[in-house]
Amino acid sequence: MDTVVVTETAGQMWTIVVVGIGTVFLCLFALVVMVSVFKAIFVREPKAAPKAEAPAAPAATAPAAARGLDGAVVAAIVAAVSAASGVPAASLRIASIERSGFNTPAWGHIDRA
Amino acid sequence: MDTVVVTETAGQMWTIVVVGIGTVFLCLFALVVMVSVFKAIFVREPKAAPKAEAPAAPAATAPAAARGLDGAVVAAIVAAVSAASGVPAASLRIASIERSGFNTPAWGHIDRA
Amino acid sequence: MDTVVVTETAGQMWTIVVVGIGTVFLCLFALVVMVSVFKAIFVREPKAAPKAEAPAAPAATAPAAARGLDGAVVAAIVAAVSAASGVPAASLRIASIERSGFNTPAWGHIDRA
Amino acid sequence: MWQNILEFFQTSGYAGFANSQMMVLRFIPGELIMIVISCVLLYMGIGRKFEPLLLVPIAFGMLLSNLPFGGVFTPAEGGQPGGLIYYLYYGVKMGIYPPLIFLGVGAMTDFGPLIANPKSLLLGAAAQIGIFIPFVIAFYLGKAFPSLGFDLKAAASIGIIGGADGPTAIYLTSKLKPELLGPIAIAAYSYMALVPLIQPPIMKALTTKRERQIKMEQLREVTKVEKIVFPIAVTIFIGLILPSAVPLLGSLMLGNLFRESGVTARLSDTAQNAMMNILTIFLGVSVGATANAARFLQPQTLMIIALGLFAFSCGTACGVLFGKIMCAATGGKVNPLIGSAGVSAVPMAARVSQVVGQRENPENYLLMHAMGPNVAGVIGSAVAAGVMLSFLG
Amino acid sequence: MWQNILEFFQTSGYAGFANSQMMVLRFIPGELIMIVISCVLLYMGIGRKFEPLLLVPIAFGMLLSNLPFGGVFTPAEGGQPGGLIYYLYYGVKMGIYPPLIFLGVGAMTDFGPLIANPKSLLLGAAAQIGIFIPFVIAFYLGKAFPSLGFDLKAAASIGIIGGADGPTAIYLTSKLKPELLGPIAIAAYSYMALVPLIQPPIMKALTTKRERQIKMEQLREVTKVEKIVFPIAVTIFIGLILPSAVPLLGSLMLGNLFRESGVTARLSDTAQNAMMNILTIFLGVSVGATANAARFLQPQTLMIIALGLFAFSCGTACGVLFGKIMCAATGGKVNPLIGSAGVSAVPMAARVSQVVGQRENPENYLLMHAMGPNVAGVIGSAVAAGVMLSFLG
Amino acid sequence: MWQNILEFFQTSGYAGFANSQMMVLRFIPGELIMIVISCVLLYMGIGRKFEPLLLVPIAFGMLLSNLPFGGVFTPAEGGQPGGLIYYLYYGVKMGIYPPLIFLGVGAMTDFGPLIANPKSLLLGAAAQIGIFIPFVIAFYLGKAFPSLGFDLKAAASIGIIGGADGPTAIYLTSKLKPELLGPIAIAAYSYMALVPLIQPPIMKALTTKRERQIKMEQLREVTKVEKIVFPIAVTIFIGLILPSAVPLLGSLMLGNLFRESGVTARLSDTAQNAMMNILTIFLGVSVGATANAARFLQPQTLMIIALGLFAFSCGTACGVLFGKIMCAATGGKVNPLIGSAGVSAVPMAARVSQVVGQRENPENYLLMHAMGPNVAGVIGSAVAAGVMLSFLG
Ligand code: NA
Ligand code: NA
Ligand code: NA
Repeated sequence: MDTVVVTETAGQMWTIVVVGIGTVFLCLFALVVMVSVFKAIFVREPKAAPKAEAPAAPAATAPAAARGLDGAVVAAIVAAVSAASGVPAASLRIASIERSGFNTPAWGHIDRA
Repeated sequence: MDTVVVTETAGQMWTIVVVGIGTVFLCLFALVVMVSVFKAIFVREPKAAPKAEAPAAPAATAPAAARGLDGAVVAAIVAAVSAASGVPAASLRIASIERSGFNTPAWGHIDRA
Repeated sequence: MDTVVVTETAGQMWTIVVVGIGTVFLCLFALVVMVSVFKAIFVREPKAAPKAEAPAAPAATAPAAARGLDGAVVAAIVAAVSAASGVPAASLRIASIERSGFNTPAWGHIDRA
Repeated sequence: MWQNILEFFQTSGYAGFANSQMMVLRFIPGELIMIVISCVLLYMGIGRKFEPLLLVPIAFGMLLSNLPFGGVFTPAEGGQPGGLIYYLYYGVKMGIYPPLIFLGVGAMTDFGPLIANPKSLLLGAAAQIGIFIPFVIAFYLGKAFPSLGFDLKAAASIGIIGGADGPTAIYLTSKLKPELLGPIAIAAYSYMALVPLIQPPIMKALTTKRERQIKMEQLREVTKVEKIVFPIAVTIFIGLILPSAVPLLGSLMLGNLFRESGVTARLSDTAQNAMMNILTIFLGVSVGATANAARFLQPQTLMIIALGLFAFSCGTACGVLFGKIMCAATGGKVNPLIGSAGVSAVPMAARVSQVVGQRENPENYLLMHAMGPNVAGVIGSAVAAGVMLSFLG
Repeated sequence: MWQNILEFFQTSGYAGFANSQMMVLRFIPGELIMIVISCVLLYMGIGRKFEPLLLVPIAFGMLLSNLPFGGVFTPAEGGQPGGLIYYLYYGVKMGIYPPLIFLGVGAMTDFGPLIANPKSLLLGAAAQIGIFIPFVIAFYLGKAFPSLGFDLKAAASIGIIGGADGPTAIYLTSKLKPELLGPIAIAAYSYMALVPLIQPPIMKALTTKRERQIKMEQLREVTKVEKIVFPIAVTIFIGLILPSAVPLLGSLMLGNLFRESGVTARLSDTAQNAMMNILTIFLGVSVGATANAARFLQPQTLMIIALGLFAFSCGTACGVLFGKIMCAATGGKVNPLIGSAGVSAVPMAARVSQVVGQRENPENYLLMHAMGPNVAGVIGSAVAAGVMLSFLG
Repeated sequence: MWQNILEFFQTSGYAGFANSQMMVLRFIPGELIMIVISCVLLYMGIGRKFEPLLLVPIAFGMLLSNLPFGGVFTPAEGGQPGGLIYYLYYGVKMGIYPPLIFLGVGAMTDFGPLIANPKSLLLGAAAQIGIFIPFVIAFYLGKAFPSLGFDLKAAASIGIIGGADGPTAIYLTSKLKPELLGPIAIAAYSYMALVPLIQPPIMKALTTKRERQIKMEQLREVTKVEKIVFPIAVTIFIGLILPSAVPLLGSLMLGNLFRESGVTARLSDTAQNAMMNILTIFLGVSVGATANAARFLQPQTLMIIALGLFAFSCGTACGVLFGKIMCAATGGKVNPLIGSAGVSAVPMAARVSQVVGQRENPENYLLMHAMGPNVAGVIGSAVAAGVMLSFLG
């Protein structure tokens, strides 16, 4: 690695600067978009479907509306994965998970009496 | 180790099943006996000496009665070791430990004022 | 290392005893002196300068008196280093550090609301 | 410069997807499917509260290790340090985390109900048959379909899911078949969380209404000395019968001794809080990270999930059936419903016994009676794991 | 015997001073100067309360490793075990401590204000330009004065000081240029502590009184679900774009998930207390110990200190300037003062925005608005570090 | 199949007893005797409350490692991972646990009484003569009976018991003679617990009633600055005189600085709670596990136990005698009873001074005066260990 020092050029340095600043803005702008989609999904009334940024979202939010908040979590995750990966949401549909009626506590809840 | 796969037989498997279920029951039944002895030692009045499972117990509980609860701990430990190991309790007699009158606290008790 | 055993002599042993007891007393006596100097610096009124054990102390305590308690910390550290190392305090003078007016809390103080 | 920028984008996760070695249906990268599965597990843990203390770290570990080029699980090589989880995983590989977590579990466990009613230990033993039935089946499945790769070690790792005890399952699997850690840990913790769904139908099917209504005598009080001597004596007794159970059982009992001794409260507190939480994070994340696409997206994962469910059911059934035997033997003094608690899954299985019992007879309080088999099940599955280890380890 | 006693005194620290390999001005042993510097740092940490949780362990580690023959940082050799800090340092060398500390930071961080106002993320991005400007300058300095040894790796490690984020700076430096760990960590934490002195003049110079008086709209409420989904989605999004950011960002987000999930309070609590404190002690002491006289008493240390200050100033300026752009773009709805908070240095930089804003308009409450760029800055510098790593690591 | 079952029983602990390499009196397996001894130690720790925080883990570690075939202390070999305690023991072998425990001890220790009365440091020095007298005797015993194997390193490890300081004794022994760790740790902690029995007769024999009745002047108040500067200055002072004492003393002083600085309460809290408790468990269990039958059931163990008691007595006597000298030198202002506290064994020895003093004069409150020599004794024995290390390490 140390031999790199000899051949380091300003070009390499400027590449890092350009890619670096570019990537920081790209990543954080991606998050701006993502969080804006959040607002669309979670905060407005469910009748207003989210916008084009997350092509999978409409498909996913429909059952979400029926199942309430928890369903919305699944929907959002699917939407996020889909939007991030560019794979159509259809390939990602999650088999419905029934509400269990029981919630299991963790082992940490062993009776300490 | 991976070559074992080739030669694995149902016989080996059934051995594990038989020994496995047998050992689970053996161990837990041993604990049933052990805990029943506990009851005999610690809960009934000391006049009733424990039964044959712990041949060392009578020898050990006699001083235990005199020394009270703490002695009983020693007695039980000796009995348990003896019963578990099959070595006569005589070889295990613990040299008497005098009560100190002081109880030393742990270093954790360093004055935090 | 194990070959040392063969050649271990009483001389080596006595060397350790003499140096050991000597060093324990030397170190702890040095601390007696050091702590006595503390008292001179921190507890008496600043007009009374500390004694010869810490040649750097007079130079250091003068500004300490002006800057108050915090300055005294610096003074004491300089004095201690100087006394301990035998290097004249002049070589150790610390460039003045201005009071900042703000005290930055640690990251542990991130808002947990 | 543009060359370099291009090369930089070749290292993005999307490029990783495109070059994935594990394309499902020829076009979906396996890593992407793993990411979705980890999100589903996160949903189960957070949204459904399925054993979240374990499932959340496991799922996140799975997520991190399946982000292409993320490098969190890269081994150290040629002087270059490895990824974070590569180092955390050492504690799994070397069998360090599970016994230390058992130390904390021991510090949390009250063996009082078991000492008060020692016969409940037998129920804890009976439920462990639920380990060996799927073991047999997995072995024959492996013979029938060699592509599954179910040798004896794999079969033992699958069977131990029936022990309903996470650290034991992880410990045994890490020693015998570490490549199955992911699915086995996930199955173990998921079914533990599903105990309230899995057990009641089996319990009802195997018992009569009359049996379910049996009220049990109140338990005797247990003295402090018994509670102190118990962990020491168990360690010696079982340690001499089955040495291979010592690492797990000895740690469990040391933790319990810290709890009961009355003079080591500091150690008990740290063992069940700070230490256990740190190790839970490390264990969960590194077990989850073992589940990479190439390993996880295989038919045997589904088989393990199915056999795990079967194992839980077997354990429940064996416990209840043995409970019926004890009921008959004692002339109806034992309610067979407490047998199902023998699978361990502390304390859920005991609560299920309570709930099912009370549904038949609102004045029936089985909880404390079920805690006996419940904690006995922890000992029982550690013993079963010890036998597996001494034959196959 | 007297021979032996003499030899014994040859191993005292004074003899070490006399034989020091690093005599400054031909007569002051370098180790002595380092001891004095560590006392000054202790004074800054304790007397002036500059990030004491880090500066006190760093300074003490420096003190210990510079006591001649103290041996706390001696490597293991030929069967002889090494010194204590030699072992503690493994966690730095292998990149273990910084991500685990980020786990705790994540468990302490509330991303709510950022979710409520996502545009503040861009301010967090802009402030990271403060990483790249000193990177360029350090590179050219290295070309001009080769004796400084500032190659690209060193320049990147210096630039990251501008990220105002201790664990990120230590992580990157430990991977690229571990011999600079001491000065870089000290600069990073010192300037973080000095944020209230460094930032206000720059903020005032770059904004008009009118801009500073802008009041911002109240933030919307953020739902629990958003807060839960946020860390998961960020990990996936950024992890796919920039895999090399996964170790730091993934840990940060896992910690945040523990915090927000509502079902892993135990883990969140331990991550931000016991675990983080233990790791802070280990990290601080071992980073401090890397600063030995021969390495530290060099012109490049002064250069790093100077460039670090410059980096902080650049970051502040870029944040504020971008704030002005956003102010203009939104028709005056954004107060540019919150831009300076984008350097991170959580939560001091946000408080500085609040203080400077309130001085102009006593009814102006910018704190919550500044928290958005503030936590965005943490993400931003982790991303910048990821880019550096993927080019140079 | 029956063949396999038979083989399985060959691996039980009973078979291990039968094949034990260490048959005492030709028929009692050594491991069984060790198990009994560990039960006795558990009884001492729990029933009699002798330093239970250390004795309980030590005794349980001894129990676990002596269960035949238990494998908790088996080294890693040929790709097979080792036992749990094999890994935990690394922290002892590499000298990691004792300094880190000292960090916690430092965070618990108040040096105020020592700063208020610096002359008490000399009493702490005098009591360390109790380290060197048994060192001499052990050396000559080793010459007289070579089969004991008492070379200089063993003699130093035995002598350090007289320092009455567990971590110091374990640190020195782990560096010089790790095979004696078990008996030395047990002796050190047992006698520390027995200080209230061992010291009073010696104290009474060496003092007159008049001396014991001496009341001492009230101590001056100590300022916060002194308490902050003290640990820093001690580290520099003693670290320069005796570098080999730096690992222990530096850690002790860093912990104390965390306590006194007022700005690192988080670190102080974790150092004395979570971190110290975790390390105490690990240290205790692994030190206990070193005590295997073949090593422990030897005449030298009895000799160590005897010399340890002698060492404590010597330390007490030297402290009291030096107290008498100081009493004479100050014209009766120093009560010689506080000299016995110089052995350390914090805070028991100081309480013994208080109790013995008050028995002669109910209005005599020596506790705070005895705390000075008491904490000085910790420094003193760390210095003595440093000397031993620099000659023999
Ligand atoms: Na079980
Ligand atoms: Na930043
Ligand atoms: Na001492």
